[in-house]
Amino acid sequence: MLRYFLKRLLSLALSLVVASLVIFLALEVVPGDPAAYMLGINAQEDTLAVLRDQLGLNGTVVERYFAWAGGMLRGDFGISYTYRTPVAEMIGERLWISLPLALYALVLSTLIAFPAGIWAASKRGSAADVTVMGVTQLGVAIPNFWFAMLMVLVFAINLRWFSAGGFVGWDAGFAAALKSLTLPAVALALPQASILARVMRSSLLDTLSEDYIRTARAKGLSRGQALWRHALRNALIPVLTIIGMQFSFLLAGAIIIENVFFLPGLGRLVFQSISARDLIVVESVVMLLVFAVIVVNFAVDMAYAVVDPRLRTRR
Amino acid sequence: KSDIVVALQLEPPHLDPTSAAAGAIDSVLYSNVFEGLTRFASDGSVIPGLAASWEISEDGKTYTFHLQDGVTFHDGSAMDSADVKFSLDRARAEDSANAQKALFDGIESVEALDPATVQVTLSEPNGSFLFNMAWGDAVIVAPETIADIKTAPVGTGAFKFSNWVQGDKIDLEKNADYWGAPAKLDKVSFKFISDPTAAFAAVMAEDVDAFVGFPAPENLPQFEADPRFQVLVGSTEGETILSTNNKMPPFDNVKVREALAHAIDRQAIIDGAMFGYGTPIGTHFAPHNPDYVDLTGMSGYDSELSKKLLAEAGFPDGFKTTLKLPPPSYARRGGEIIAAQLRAVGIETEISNLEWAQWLEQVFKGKDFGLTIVSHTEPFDIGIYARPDYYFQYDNADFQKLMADLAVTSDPAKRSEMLKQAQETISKDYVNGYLFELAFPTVANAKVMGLWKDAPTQATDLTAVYWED
Amino acid sequence: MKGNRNLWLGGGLTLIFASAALISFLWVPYDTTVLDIANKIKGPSGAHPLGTDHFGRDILSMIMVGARTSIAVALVAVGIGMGLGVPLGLTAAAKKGSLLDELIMRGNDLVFAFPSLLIAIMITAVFGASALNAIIAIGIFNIPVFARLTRSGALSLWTRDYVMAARVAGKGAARISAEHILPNVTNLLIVQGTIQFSLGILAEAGLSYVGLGAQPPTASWGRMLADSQTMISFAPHMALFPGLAILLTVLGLNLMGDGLRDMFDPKLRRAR
Amino acid sequence: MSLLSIENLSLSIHGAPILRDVSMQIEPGRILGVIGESGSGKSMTAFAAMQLLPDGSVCDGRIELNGQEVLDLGEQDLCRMRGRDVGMVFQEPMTALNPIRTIGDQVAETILIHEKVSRGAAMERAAEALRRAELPQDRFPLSRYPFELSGGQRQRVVIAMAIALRPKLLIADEPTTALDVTTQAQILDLLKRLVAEDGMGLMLISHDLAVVADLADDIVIMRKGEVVESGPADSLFRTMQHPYSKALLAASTHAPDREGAPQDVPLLQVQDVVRDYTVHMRGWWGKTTTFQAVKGVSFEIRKGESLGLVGESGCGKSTLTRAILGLEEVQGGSILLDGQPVFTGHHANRDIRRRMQVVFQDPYGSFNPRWKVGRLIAEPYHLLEQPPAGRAKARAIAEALESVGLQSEDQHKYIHEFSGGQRQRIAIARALIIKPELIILDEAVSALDVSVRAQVLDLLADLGDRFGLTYLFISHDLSVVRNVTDRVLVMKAGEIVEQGETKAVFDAPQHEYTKQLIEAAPVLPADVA
Ligand SMILES: Nc1ncnc2c1ncn2[C@@H]1O[C@H](COP(=O)(O)OP(=O)(O)OP(=O)(O)O)[C@@H](O)[C@H]1O
Ligand SMILES: Nc1ncnc2c1ncn2[C@@H]1O[C@H](COP(=O)(O)OP(=O)(O)OP(=O)(O)O)[C@@H](O)[C@H]1O
Ligand SMILES: [Mg+2]
Ligand SMILES: [Mg+2]
Repeated sequence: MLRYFLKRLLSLALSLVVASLVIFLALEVVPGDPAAYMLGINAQEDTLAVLRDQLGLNGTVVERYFAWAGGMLRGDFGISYTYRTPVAEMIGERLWISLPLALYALVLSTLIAFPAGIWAASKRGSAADVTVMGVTQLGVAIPNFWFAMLMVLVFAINLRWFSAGGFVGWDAGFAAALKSLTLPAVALALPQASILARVMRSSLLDTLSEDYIRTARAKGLSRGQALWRHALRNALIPVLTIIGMQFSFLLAGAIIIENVFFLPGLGRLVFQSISARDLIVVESVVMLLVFAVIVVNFAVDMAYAVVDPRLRTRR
Repeated sequence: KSDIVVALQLEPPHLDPTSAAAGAIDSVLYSNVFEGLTRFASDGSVIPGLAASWEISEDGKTYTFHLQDGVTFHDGSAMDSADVKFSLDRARAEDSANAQKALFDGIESVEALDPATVQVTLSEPNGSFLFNMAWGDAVIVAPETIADIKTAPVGTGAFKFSNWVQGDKIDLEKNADYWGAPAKLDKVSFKFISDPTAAFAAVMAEDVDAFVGFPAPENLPQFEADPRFQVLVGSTEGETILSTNNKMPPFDNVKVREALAHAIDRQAIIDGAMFGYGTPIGTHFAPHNPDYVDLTGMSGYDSELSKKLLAEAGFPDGFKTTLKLPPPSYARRGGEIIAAQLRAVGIETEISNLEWAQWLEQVFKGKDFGLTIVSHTEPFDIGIYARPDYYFQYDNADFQKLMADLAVTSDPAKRSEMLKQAQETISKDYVNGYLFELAFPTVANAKVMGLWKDAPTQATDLTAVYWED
Repeated sequence: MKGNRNLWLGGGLTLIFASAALISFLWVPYDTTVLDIANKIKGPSGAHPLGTDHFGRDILSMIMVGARTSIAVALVAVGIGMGLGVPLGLTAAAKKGSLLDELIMRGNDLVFAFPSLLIAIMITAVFGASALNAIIAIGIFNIPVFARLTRSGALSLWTRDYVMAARVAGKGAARISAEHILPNVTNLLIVQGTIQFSLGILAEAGLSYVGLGAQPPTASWGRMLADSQTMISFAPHMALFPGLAILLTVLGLNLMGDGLRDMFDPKLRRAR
Repeated sequence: MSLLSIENLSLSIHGAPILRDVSMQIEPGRILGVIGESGSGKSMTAFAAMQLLPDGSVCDGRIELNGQEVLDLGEQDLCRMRGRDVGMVFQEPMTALNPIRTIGDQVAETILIHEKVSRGAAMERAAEALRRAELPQDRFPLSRYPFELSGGQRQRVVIAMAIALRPKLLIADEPTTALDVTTQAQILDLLKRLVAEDGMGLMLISHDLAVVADLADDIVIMRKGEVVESGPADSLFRTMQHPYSKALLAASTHAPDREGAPQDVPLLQVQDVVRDYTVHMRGWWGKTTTFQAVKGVSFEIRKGESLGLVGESGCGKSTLTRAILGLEEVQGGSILLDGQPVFTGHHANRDIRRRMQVVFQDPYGSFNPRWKVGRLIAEPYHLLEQPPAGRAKARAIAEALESVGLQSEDQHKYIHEFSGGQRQRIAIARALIIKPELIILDEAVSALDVSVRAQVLDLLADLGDRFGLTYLFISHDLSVVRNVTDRVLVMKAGEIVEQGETKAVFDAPQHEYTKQLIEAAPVLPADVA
């Protein structure tokens, strides 16, 4: 177990180093001068030069990489070119929206997908199964921004149950904050829930056809008992993988949704920063997202070991 | 009700109006938080600001400003001539990051004669000096608070800055010690909603009380039909033009440019891209300006004429060029329409949609474009045609001389005459395709009073706004 | 039975849109490059069965031409993913446990770790928005999908006796991969291909929606949706029809994928 | 009164008839053996008794268990019956247990499902059941996971599970097929003992006549969903009537005739061969350990000889095959074919390699399902510098097919269009096509039904005579090896522990392990065979 853990940890660290290199180099080639963007149409050359110096845009690539990567290790993500505030602070603030949103969507999709998937699998071939499968097919096929648009039209403009967007802030109370995240979370959760329900179902069906289910039935367990006691935990492994992968989609895939609902989250920050050539923010956010994905997948791997004892000693 | 939520499309990158081009900074802070010696009134005229009055010397080179009494910054310190000198000197300094440094070009010296009097000496007379001083880039700041201006701006306005949730909103609150007529609202929130759909939804769901510079003209009729809302469609200083690279063949041929002008159906563009909002223009001048000449007749829509001109210029089968479009919808939609119209006379355009950063890089700095569409929102900016290195690269010695003369002319009648001549010159040279003057739509709750209708500068002056019962 | 139903339904839907795309090369009801501002935003009528858009173009014609873009982008992106991913997966499987295998698989993980939409936005920001760049961006993220799938499929095949028989016949790893492994993972690849194809269509729509996909005057479903979104409250047909086109095509492809999976092998493990 | 009485049972699945008029009885304390070829309906009969049939099954007839009519019971009553009155043991010990729950847990579950007892008490009894299944607590605590046990041990857990509540009837469906002979013998002994101790009825399903003959009191022979013959074991073999039963018996004991005698010239010489596997135990940056699969093996095969190689699963037989074929380099020793090394300078020696071919166990898995038979059997041509092409190739393919008793037209078919026996013929045709001298048969008949196996063995003997072939015959099935080989090697854990004339080794084994092996191998009663 410890060896397995250490091995995974090392490959995690290596991945992060490679990722940081890739991100930094990729953004080095982005054309566009943040200083020019900030000063606009009538700026003069010398003004630009002054600003570029202030921003630390002069210096070799290697120097700048180590300055950036080294800073990040110390938790110092640098200063935003446009906002002129520490990037770490900005990200920290945005995370208070993006992270709860992603978690909210994840919880929603899990709450929908698990029962739906289990129900469909246990009633394989029935009308219930066909319905769940049909709905999830639609859920996967609907572009989520389109769905979000429709939801705003119905729930915010016509029914006025929710506000059309924006975030009231955590100061407004937990319930109010959650309410203002509900429509975006549903928009994010729908396709994820559909995928998850489908994976849950097919994984359960796979495990239900395993020999040990027959063994369990021969012991006198009913179909339902066999499903809950024996199939479910075994079926969880592919489901966990998907949940791990979804987390990254939820963090980053929120870009469009955050735009539709004008939420000041990470997605919108990075989208704006790309157009403003605020590369240091882009680099840091991408790095953070990659870090999050890698760590989440690491956690998922570790979760496998909890679910599946074989992984604790093998490898 | 004494608070208001005002939505804007763009969020300021920071809060120092004197060191960035971003109009969004002025949209929030101009006149609300920061004031200059002079200021724009809602109709665009220049009126006294922190300078209660002034004298201009005979030769037009020396301006003596008498400052208002009892003006204090939001931190409690008094605003005096030293602050004015600091502000102007800072803006024109060698290492200044002021985006409109040209405004201060003619200043030779700034002298604080006494705490309430400032004397500015110009190297040569400048008819637009008072106008220049009204810009957001020329507001008066205090040396004590300059270090934190980008995040915690301290000005003299009727509102003071209270809070900024980046990416979301900026809050202002009433300045109880304001020297002039106090603001009627206690609290103001600026919310930033860039997506047009989100903007529509936010107004419809009454999440915001007003949207200044509403980005989707197609939605305005709906708001107009809804008694909950009022729609103010004002004028702007934004001449929306089909900028043409005058140095790039075949656009270096005036015949080609003329053909271009006749190929364009302005009304179709205004209808199609702006849903009818916008005033056709035939030259680079704001139609609401008293000196404006209607020259749209010179470039009337006539595709047959256009084809003929192309043939005469040696392009009977048309040619191919690029059309580079910045993000605003007037450019994106207008671009599609223009591309279709040009195709009808044989000109094929390859459209590329650019972000502002790319547009600045490729078009504005790199001059790597055939055509582009952009709205020039700076007030009174016909002077750009006198700059041969400006991105559309119009080089006409006569015009340059005209502008040089204009700068030193202060007789209003003469100035008016010269301005008309300037408008005609560029129109006759078909420098760019002149499309329309951008409309400035504001959608607000029907009970909100005192909002500016027009946008003589990028400002959301809320000092006079109040709620009707 | 059910597999066939999926296959027929999905195949039918896909066929409708594929043939719409093909027909559009020869004939469309109206030329989509000609604008008719006077006739803008008209609801469905005899002359325009699906109405007109904000430039007065015929929406039916736009959807037909847009199908071309969506299908082309998704198809090429899947092609890139397969073209690079399959050889990588075959190599990794052939050299299982070697450093090369490790490198390929870790590389895949790394690509997976990058938020795909974000990278697509960055690519288009760097090289400019265009259908081609959208293809590349979508294609890159297809590579690890196919590499992983191919590797796992190939690994189980490498333990088969017929691979051993080929080795007894003196064949090398490359030849075995090409002659024995590849043909036997094609089922897997086809099924995953249809799924990635549908994801590609969705991704293209998403990119076009934020203005980074195909550029005008090329018609694209995503851009039609983006154009229509502010008008949805008074011209719902402008958003409805392209939205349905995306939905039905993606649905069709997914159903077809399911159907093919059932047809090839009911016990085939879902690969992701 | 019988414990289980099945009368005129018919079964169809989705309309397809599976069983027809099946009848059988089991008395308490007696063992009923059910034999028959693969697909004859043995398992379905068992499942019907438990009512664990696949979806879409329709039963007709009577199944009376312990006085209750099973077909009339509701699902709840069935659940109460399963596990308490009837226990069941399945064929595949590797997959019959839930991999992520401890064995104690899984055994105790049987008890918890049926009786209101505390978890602790159930665990106590689970330990007891495991002990009866010869898994003592000191070596196999309840907290073990299935993956920590060997196949035989897992099968014991399944048995413990089935007997935890001392059911009146135990159904064992091919309980030993996946196990090697020694383990098989232990499991069968265990079952026998449990029947004797508890007076339980046992239904033992197998396709192996010898296994059943060894154990059963009564025997039922099935074929294509029907019972063709039944009766008490001791008399059935002598009195059986049905031609199928007779054929089955004949095939089980079939010994093909070989005429040609081996020449006294060595063809293959294997000397002190060592094969190490590098095992990546500690990740790719850490240390690796080596595992010696073959530990200094030496032997010879003479021209025209048929040499057997027997030993338990995992003892290194296949590894040795790969080394001989030059597919893998060995770490020590030498392998010479006709005096020339099969491996020279890190590369297989093509000249040598084309003189050997191999036939594998799995008649389906050894063919690429997407190739036509013609292309499949021509694959070894890759070894030749100038393989025949065009007409010559077509003729060679036709010849190869005909020599194994197939038609030349068959080359245009796909492999799935053939039966198991035909597929194995095609595998042999593929091995023959380049006219090798040595053919290695790695478990080549293990997957075949007895009757098909007999045909293939005859074919091999015939071809051996016609083409003067030399065979290395690898199997864990001692009875086959005994019938077809001249000499035999016994391998254990990578070493050859005994070798000699087949008859001598089998009649008078010297090594302890050989003795065990022969002891364990089930054989038909001498008077029958
Ligand atoms: N789930 C199923 N659906 C339809 N037919 C089935 C199903 N399972 C088995 N059969 C068929 O039922 C018949 C009897 O199968 P059964 O498993 O009882 O054979 P068996 O005698 O146990 O063979 P083996 O020795 O291979 O285990 C076979 O023809 C098989 O194809
Ligand atoms: N590639 C490998 N890496 C590590 N160990 C291996 C490898 N291949 C085989 N082994 C090990 O070598 C030993 C011998 O394996 P081999 O396949 O030769 O056994 P076998 O006698 O043919 O068994 P069976 O009867 O099951 O086919 C086994 O313990 C096996 O686990
Ligand atoms: Mg069976
Ligand atoms: Mg083997």
